[in-house]
Amino acid sequence: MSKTAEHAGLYGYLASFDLVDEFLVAATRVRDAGYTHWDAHSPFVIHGLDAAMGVKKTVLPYIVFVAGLTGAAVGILLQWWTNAVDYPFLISGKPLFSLPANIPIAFETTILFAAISALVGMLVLNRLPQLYHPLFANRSFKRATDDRFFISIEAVDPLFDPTTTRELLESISGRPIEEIEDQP
Amino acid sequence: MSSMNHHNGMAYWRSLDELEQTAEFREAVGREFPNDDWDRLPPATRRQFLKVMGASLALAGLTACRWPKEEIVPFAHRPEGRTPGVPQRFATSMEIDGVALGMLVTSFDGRPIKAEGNPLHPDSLGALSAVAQAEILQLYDPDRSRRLLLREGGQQYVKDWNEFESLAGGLFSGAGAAVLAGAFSSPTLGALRERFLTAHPEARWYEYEPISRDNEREGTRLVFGSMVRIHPHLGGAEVVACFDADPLFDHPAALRLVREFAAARNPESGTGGRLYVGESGFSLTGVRADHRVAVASSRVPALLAAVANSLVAEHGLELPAAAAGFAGATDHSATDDERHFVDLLAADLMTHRSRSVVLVGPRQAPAVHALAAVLNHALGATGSTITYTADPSPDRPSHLEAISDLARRIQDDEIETLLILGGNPAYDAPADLDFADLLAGVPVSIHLSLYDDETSKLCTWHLPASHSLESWGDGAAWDGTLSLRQPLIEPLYGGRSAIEVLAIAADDGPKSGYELVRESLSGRSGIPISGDFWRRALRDGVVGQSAWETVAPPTDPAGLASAVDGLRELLEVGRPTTEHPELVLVPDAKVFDGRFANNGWLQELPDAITKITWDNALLISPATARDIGVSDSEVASVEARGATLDLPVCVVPGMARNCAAVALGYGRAAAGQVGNGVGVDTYRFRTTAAPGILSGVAIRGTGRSYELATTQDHFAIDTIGFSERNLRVADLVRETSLDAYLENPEIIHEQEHHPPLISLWKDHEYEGEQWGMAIDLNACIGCNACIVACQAENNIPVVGRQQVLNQREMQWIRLDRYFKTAPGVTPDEVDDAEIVFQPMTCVQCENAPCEQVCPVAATQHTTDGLNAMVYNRCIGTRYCSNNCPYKVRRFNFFNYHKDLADTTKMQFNPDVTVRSRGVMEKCTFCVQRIEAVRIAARNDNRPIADGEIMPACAQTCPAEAITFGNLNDRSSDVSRSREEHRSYAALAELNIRPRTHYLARVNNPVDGMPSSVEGAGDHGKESG
Amino acid sequence: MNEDKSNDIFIFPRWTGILRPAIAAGALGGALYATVIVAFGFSPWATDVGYAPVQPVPYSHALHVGQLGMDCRYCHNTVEHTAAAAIPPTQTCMNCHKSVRAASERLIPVFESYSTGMPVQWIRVHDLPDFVYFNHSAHVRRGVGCVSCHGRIDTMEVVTQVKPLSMSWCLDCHRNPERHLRPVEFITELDWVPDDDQLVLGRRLRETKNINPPQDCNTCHR
Amino acid sequence: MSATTTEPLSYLDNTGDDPTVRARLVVGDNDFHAVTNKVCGIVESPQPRLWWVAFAISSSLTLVLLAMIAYLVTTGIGVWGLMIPVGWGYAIVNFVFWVGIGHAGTLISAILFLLRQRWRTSINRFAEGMTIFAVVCAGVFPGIHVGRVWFAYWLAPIPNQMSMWPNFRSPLLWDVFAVGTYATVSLLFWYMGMIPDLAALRDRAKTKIRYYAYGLLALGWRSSNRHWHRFEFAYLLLAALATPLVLSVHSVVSFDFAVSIMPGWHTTIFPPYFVAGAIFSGFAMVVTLVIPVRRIYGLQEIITKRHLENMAKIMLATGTMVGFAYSTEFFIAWYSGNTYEAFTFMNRAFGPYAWAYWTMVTCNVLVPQVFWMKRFRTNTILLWIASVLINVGMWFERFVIVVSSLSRDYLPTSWGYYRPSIVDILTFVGSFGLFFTLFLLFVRFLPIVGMAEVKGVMPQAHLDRPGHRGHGDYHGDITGTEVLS
Repeated sequence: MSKTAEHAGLYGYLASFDLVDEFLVAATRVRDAGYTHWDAHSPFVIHGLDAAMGVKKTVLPYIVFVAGLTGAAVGILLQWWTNAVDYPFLISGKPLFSLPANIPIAFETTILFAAISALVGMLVLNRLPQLYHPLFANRSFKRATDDRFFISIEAVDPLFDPTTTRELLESISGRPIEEIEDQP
Repeated sequence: MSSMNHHNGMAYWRSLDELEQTAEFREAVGREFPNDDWDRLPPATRRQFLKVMGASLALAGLTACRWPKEEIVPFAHRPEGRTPGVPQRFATSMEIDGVALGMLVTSFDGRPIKAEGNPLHPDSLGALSAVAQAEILQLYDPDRSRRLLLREGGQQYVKDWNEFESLAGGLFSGAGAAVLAGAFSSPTLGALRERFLTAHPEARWYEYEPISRDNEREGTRLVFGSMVRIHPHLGGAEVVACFDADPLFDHPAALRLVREFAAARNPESGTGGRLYVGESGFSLTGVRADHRVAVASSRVPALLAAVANSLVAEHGLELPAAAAGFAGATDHSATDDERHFVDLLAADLMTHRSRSVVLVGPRQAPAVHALAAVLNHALGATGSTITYTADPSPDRPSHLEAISDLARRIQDDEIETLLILGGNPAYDAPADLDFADLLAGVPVSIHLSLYDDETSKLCTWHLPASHSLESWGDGAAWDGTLSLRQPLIEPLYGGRSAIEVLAIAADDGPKSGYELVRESLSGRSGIPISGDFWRRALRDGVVGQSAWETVAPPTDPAGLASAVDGLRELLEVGRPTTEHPELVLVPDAKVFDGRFANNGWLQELPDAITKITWDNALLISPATARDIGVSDSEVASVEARGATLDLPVCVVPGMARNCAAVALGYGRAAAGQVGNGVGVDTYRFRTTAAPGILSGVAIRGTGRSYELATTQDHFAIDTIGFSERNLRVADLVRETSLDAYLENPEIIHEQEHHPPLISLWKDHEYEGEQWGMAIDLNACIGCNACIVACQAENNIPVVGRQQVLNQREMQWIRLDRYFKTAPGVTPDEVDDAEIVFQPMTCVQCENAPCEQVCPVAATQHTTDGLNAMVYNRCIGTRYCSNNCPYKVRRFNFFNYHKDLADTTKMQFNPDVTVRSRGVMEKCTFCVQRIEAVRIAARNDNRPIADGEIMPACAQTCPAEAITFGNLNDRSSDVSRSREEHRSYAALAELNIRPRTHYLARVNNPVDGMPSSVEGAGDHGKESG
Repeated sequence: MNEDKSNDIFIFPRWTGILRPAIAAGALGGALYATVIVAFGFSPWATDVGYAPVQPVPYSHALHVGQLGMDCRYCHNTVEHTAAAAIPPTQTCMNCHKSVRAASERLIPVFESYSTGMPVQWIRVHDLPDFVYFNHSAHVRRGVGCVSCHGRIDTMEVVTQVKPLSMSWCLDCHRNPERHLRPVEFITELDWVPDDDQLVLGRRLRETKNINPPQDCNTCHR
Repeated sequence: MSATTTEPLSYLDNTGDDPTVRARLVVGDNDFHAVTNKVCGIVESPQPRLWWVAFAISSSLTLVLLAMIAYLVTTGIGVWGLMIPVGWGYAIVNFVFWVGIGHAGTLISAILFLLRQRWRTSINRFAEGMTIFAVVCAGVFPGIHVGRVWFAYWLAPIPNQMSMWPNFRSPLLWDVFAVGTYATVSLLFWYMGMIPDLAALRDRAKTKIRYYAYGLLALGWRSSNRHWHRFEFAYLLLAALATPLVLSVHSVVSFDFAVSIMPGWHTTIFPPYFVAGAIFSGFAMVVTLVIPVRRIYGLQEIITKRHLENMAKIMLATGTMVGFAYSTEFFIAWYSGNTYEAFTFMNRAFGPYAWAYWTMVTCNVLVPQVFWMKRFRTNTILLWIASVLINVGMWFERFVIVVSSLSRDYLPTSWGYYRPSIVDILTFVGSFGLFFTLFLLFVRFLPIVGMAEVKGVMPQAHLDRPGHRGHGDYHGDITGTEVLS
């Protein structure tokens, strides 16, 4: 809709907090206010914040599970095809293909695939790396990795309204609300 | 397929300078024997692939280049009957100490690469000793002399043959000319000697060999009035008594004797001859003795006399009247072991009259030989277990007399011109003659020799000799059979043979060896030298029916009388004591009298008993070592006959009390890069008076130690290891007594106790040919011939003393030697022991532990059951070797072929890959021979006959101890020997199913019932 | 309390947003690249196919075999009996060239060799590593024609390597020999084509002559 | 803040044994910012002289390592002391030694994470770093110990013109895959955990280069909780994957021996025995490194005595397990009735290599027993000495297993005695150079303590102020009113 056009050049508002519990309460407020394009920033994981924000459970585990299965399959098939099909050779009178001897490598490939998918999956789902972000332009936001907690509401949020949103944030944060502009 | 570029084998038919100079030659050799080039420069395909990989990884395109281009140089005119790349075999012979040994030499595109025995030759029967096989390496020795040298006034001038010829004419006329030759049996040389002496009547002729059987010869003269040559026959012998004698190894006919002995000892088919040995230190014959007593060499006469005495006194043997005195000579100081030995032996000899033989070693005095001859005569051995032929050169003085006489004449300045044909008197003449100094004083001395050696350096002239594989010649086998010698290659270094040089000296003009041999052959009465005859003789290498007539000489009372006196004197000698021990000088089993000192194969060959390589050492028994106060690997200072030498001590059981032995032939100063300074020159101890047995020497420890490079750990070992080793030997090397075996053939399996050998998975079905091997420990005498055969066949490198010290020797066959001692004996109680041998090489397990651990499948099983080792696939993790329970795999820790001379590389077998560094290798059952036969058989659609494939080791084994063949063919020799009761597999309990089985050793002691055969047990007590 | 006092603030430019697509592209490209390299490893270019060195004598197989119709075995006479298909001695050339083209200066190296006894130094074209032991007789006697490995020599002015001669190439044939088997009488006929299907013929020959090429390591490596 | 304590100067000691009192994991007057300052300070302020000295030494030792490798590759394996029968010597001993060291890192970061051992947070980054460097050192040896290094790529299943494949039945190949996977996964785990802290360094950057360098590594992390959510999950999954992995790696390494038929190698006890030993040596190495570091960089309040004591307790446990394994080996050797096995162990204890065996027993079994005494667990000097001794002992354990078993196997005629060459020794020493070089660089440029995790376990993170529900995780079922009331 046209809202975005109105707030051209504006990324959103940023409220900051000093204490964990204020922060949690604020999060619940914003959540209850029905905002969707907003985020909370903290220097470390705060248990309960997911619920407070109403974040949905990630699909990452399923990705990793599938990757793991793939790894196992690759491991077994590789060993079976190379040693028993493509170029079978007689080794110590042992069978060409016997699971016990092939488990260690299958296991390792399973782990390898799963582990890589876990990191890559996390980054992809998080849209990282993303070196540029409007928030980085804000000096005080630098403390998001240090000792301060922030809530940012984006201008693209359907409910975003310069005044009401600002009021909401002011009401929950003792501090002045900062405008984050979005350079073209 | 490298055989293509072997066409340029022809290059080697050219002369020395071309060998030396042409770059093509070097290239050719380099290409032909790519030591490890091919792993730095792998074949085009892989290399380019790699390059591009690497380059592209660096994200840079790079054009690949082809690896060095190869040339093919075919003959301009291909010789008749010559197919490029197909090896040919020629019969020829070599001569050691005046006895010709027949061999078949394989020549690959003009390069002799391997020497094997000549089946038609009576002294070879297809087998060949380690030393004779190593001749091949000597042929290509880069240290061999390449030019004629004239040394004058401290200057050294290079000459050529023409100059020598032009000069030689005048040299020998008039008095003061003399020739010093080695012992020889060549009719041609004999004829030339006559020609020389007729041409120069005043010239003198001497023959000298440091090692000889002159005493035996002299002994027979004492008994029979004329010298005769003794030919033992062990085939039918029930009792063989050896006194300081080693018929199975150091006898000129040893190969034949071993064959006969092994056959006789076969418990199934043999006569089971019983072997008695009284000797000062372990000989290979002593190792196989059923009853052995260790006595000082100086006491051997007494031992034999005691036997004679007992025979006459207790068993009523009748000696010739004149010899009766022998029996009178009794020895009261005999030990219990000696008495026990004498009683058993005397009784046995008597019960087996005419089926027994008494042999005495060359080191013993003539009188002892005389006694033996008398006993053999009295026991009726003559004609059955022993035969005689007339001595070929009865009027020849003994070698010691000859060299002494020559020395005296030189001293009296009677010698103007001395021509030395071969030999190395400056090094090996008796020390008391100071021959070296004398030689330097001879106005004109000419030395014909393979090397510019100690003697050459003291002579005015040095002439390069041609190698026996480079020259025409002939010789007589021990039994007189005429053996021809033909060259397999033009002289690499422009040398000439003794006959060619002597022809010049005899003013017979320069003649080719070919002409000379044909002349003498036609000169021999009764043999028409027709084309046929000549061709056949050349093909066979021997002239049939040319052996000497046997004779049955009557005894000679006068001689016997003096022999008796001689013996009585010998009996006066007291036993050696700790203060005045006895030292025995023995010819070396490898470098012999020193002539093979520059031969890497032989230097690195582990001595059968001590396993020492690259050294000679002072051998003494543990007890003696304790008494004298020296320890293993300690340097002892030995003083004898005015000389004092520092010798490393090797403590070895089985030496007689207070008796030490040391090998001759080491400490060469001018042998070549390989042999120089290896070991100690013990000729300095050797005098005309006491050439072999030196009593009253002084041995003192110096406290310094010297590590001997052995291929097995020294006898000195910690108690745990020692006792464990004793426990294991019984199971690894199984043996029993004949009596026990005949009573219960399964006896050797009774000591097996392991669970049934079942595998976890379905066993693989092996169809078609399945190669297997059986090694008969009852036949093996540990002569090392197989090791050298393997080394020659498979391009196995010589690694040198330091690497042997690092336990990195490369020989594929390890001749395991175990000392067996009575149970419960601790290392420092042992003095005597029984020795057993077990040739150990890859046993080609069906469930090979090495295969499953190789990450790149460089070693895997073939359909014919071989445990293939793929050198070019190996990346060298060494895991296979770790997991090999027999530890028979060898690793190329360095590039051992890097510094080889081009000529040495010419010996390589082109059908076997030369291994690079970082690659594992091992016995392959000579797979190249298997494949060759297989392809040939398939080409003309016939099955492979049993015995058609012969691994190098089996081919050369004089005892025929190694059987190879197809296990799936129930009728093959190997299958049958597998079914024998004696057959067992080493480490069978590991269920790895070795393809090589062993046949247990069966001893034949008197009353060998199980109770009394602790084997080592009573040995331990004897002379303990 | 602890504000950042430094007044300049760093920030990555917007365009760094391409980083993610870039990485994705890189990953794909890498995979593609690897496959290309491996493929290259097998390509003729990496296997010396087309190697045609200049020989000391411009001997033309096209002329001698193609036009004059000489049999391979006239010169390479050991091929049926030994490992090597021997390069002929100069003698063989002279059998004809004593009279034919006895003056041609292109043949001077041959004449020289004949008179001096020094060999003509040919350049090896089909060159296997020295740890590979190939036996001509074993193949030819079973009915593997010259053409299978050497190509249409009879059309070559200069002998050229036409097959990779790599291990996998050898194995292909050892695993499925029927593709290359022919009656032994035709082994040297480079242009021979079977009347019926090669596979049918091959299987029959393999059956009747009991041809089972070994694939053991030491068939070729010793 | 209320978490601030006013205790006597001995406040650094949080090693109380009263289970009712939950020991604090960060002591002293520290808020979030203080933690950030302490940790980032190490990277931001110039390094002490000691660092430069250490770096000079270790980097020159690394050069020694490189020189030795060059010599080896150009000359041949013969420059080592190896021979037949002992085909594996220092190279493999060092390999097993280093791989073992690595295990502590993964164990601390993964297994303790799954076990909710929150004290791990201040040392896990550090330990993971050590893991990576140890694995790097370990990786060097299998690479260079093959006879023809230039063909080592045949170990990888790359399609090739020989149409050959590696032999997947060989334990050595299992090893390649196991160690490869282990190195990769450890690296991922380490890096991922570091992302938020790299972001912290980025945000404190005073210079352009620092900002862009750390910014690039931080991948644009902006502490978004939506990111944290997936981050936590990924971390949990990696931990869950790394746990079986770390157990498998040393098991597979032990297969190199256990799958063979050599007496002294061919035993089923090896996998657990090796893993216990690995953890044992790993913790010893962590302690050896952490004690000087916390002293030099003043991290006593974050890496507290409690942490050291816990690690000492783990060493006591694993050390005892190892000791038990030693005795079990002997028992089985005797009980199995396998004479070869029996001899191998008698030979270990009383044969030519007895000196090595008893060194091993002393360092690995006797030394850790001192940790029964609290004094040895808490006195950093004694603790450090003990850890060093344990490292020595663990190296000898591998030496005894590899060398003494090989030197005397089945046939007495092939017995031998292995002596390392000078090249062997210098290569080994050089590998320490490589290890410490990497470690010092790590200290110099990367956050050696997981700040984000440490903050997560600090009291301030848990609303545990008076008047609220007791200490513990906050469960997010909260409404604003409830909090305000």
